[in-house]
Amino acid sequence: MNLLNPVLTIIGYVLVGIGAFCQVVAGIGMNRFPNFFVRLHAATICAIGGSFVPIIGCSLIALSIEEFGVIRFFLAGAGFVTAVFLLILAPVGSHLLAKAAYFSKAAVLYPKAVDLLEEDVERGEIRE
Amino acid sequence: MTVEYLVYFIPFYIVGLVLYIVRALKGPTLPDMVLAIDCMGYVLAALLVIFSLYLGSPLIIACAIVLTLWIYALDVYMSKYLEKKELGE
Amino acid sequence: MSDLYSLTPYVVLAVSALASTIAVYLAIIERDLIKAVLYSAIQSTFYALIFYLLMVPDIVLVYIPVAVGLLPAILIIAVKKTEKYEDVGGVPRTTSIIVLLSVTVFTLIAGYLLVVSHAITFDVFPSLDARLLAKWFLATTLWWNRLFSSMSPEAVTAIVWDYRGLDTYFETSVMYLAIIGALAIARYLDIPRKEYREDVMGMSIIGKMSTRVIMPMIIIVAISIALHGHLTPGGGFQGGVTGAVTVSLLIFIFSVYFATRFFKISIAILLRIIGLAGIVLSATIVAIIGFLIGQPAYIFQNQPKIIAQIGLPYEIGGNLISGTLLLFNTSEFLAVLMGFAILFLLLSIPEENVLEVIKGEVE
Amino acid sequence: MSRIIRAIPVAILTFIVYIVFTGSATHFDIVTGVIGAVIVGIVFGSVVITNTYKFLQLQRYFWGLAYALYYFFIAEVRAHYDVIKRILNPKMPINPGIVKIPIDVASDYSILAVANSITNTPGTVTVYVHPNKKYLYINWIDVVTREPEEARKAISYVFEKFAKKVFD
Repeated sequence: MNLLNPVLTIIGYVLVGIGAFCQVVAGIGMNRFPNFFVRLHAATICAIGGSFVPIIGCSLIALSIEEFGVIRFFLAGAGFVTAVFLLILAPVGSHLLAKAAYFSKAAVLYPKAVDLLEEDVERGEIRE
Repeated sequence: MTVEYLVYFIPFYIVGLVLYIVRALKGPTLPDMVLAIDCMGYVLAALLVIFSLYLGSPLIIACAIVLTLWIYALDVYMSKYLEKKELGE
Repeated sequence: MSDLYSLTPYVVLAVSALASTIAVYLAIIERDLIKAVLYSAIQSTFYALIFYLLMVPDIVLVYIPVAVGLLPAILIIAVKKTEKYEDVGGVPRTTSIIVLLSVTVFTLIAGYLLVVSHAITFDVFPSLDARLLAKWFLATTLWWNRLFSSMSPEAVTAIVWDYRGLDTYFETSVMYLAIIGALAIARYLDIPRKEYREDVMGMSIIGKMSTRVIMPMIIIVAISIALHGHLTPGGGFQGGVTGAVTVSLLIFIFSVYFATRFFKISIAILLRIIGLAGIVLSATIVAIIGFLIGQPAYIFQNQPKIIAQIGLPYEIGGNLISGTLLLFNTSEFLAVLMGFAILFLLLSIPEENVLEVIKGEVE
Repeated sequence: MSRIIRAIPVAILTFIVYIVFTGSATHFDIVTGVIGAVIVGIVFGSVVITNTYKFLQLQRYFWGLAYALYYFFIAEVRAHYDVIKRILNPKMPINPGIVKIPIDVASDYSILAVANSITNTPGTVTVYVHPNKKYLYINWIDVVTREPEEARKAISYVFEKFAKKVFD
């Protein structure tokens, strides 16, 4: 176990570093991108690269700290469960929001190359 | 085996947080604001975990999971509102 | 350089205080009510971060669900059922700027005074320089002597039961009174009987399937938070509000007709009554035992005291259960979860039915 | 009877989550965990599970592991690199649009897995699932092609292959 601890720590720090980088980039993207449907991609970077990855990293670091005693398993376990919830729920949130925004016309997909969904709606194939 | 180097990473998360706040306060449309609040929630969840490690008190971590869940619930409410259907259905 | 970095938590505190002030200001002057709700959600998230950094996880666990989850939900439902825009002309610009400036100045001065007066110190985070009352409370509650402590390693829970039991009881009863009021207003209303149809009702299939996977996990995490209330931050109320996510997800993502497969309003009321009875029982069980065996005992008593020598066991087989606290947490979890279930079910009654009932009353 | 059989996998899953979240395995945790997991399993079993016997087929777990490894170490990394490059590029080369891709899986959980994988890789977001569950509508940051089959090859083909092995 003692041999494994430094490895876990280093991996954890690398993951936290990746998370920090992704957060900054996603923040810049959030402000640079022109409309809602493009910003969704920046939000994905925030959720996965920026939050899921560092939470896993923190769990690994916590596992390697023996001064915390038994409580470190609590931190690591809760961190893993949080990360799994994030992994399942974040995309669903984005999807629901995108769908509602698209069909309620609250946000418009303006600079667009192609919109096959709109064509199908106009053809009457989809009623929403 | 030490947690004190975590402090060098925290400022980057704060920069991200501030950028999301800017978008959330500016956001021209409703979905933009909700998306920015989402991102704020996610980066806060990561920050809570990092802080619980950095401040050396692992017991306070349960807040992160609750934050993640309720931010998702906020998404669901807003998309239900935007869909303009009856609430029960 | 590293001194500078050790100030990071304070920078975070400052950023969140500033952001929440701006959000409150925008929420006040905004005319679009939904945007105002979102601004208040921003403010709530930052307050949660502030509370978290000040090391009050129990309050964060209550604050996030209530202020980020339930309040926006109820406000959004209210806005959806009434009007989107505020009728009043709004606050004049100069007045609002003056208000914002004064609030900001007040925040800065108050923060400066707090730092100067060493209520918050820059030495250690949070201050090790605990004050006298706090020291006394911690010394009596966390001292492992059954005559003083309630035998729980979690400071907040330890204080709550033996020292603040009665006022916690009245605080919770406020929420129960609110739910009783809602039930009394809605006494003629019920959810109409309709068949749930997968293809027409509810939101998209991805939302439905993911909710199916995640619901049991949310409930089990809530149960864990509730049942470990005497060991880690959390407790009955915190677990209950976490579990209430599932109810709102069931109603909003599937439909209310799907939710009534699990519990109807009457069953929710019944379970809530069981939870309330459990709370009352946990408050009086020691007194009842004392009455039966003819020894003096108090209500809200957990461990033996000097003049009342009976109490519940604090451990079973080496596992700490802290006397009545486990019973209290379990019943509070049930009562709070079912209380929120009742509220959400009542809020999602279709408007036509409500109008019909109101018409009948008028005639 | 089928209700009880369906409850078992849910109860086991929730018990694992309980123990992981609690982070300790004393007698108290195990007893309360078993009680809570059984209650949750009985309440939610019929909603969550459609076919219990899929849980007994071990090869599904190996395919799930392979899916996770491919997903986290190849698909995610590639997509993150691509979108980060677009954000940091001063000219910001984006060409967004909504494309339609066919999907050929049987169970609803496969649709969830494919759609979530698509949404979780930056650059693609699932906007809509066709009511007959045969097409997904994807918001793509850089539309290369509008032909459904080619778009499928670029976006979802591998996910679909893995999801079929795991969930169908």
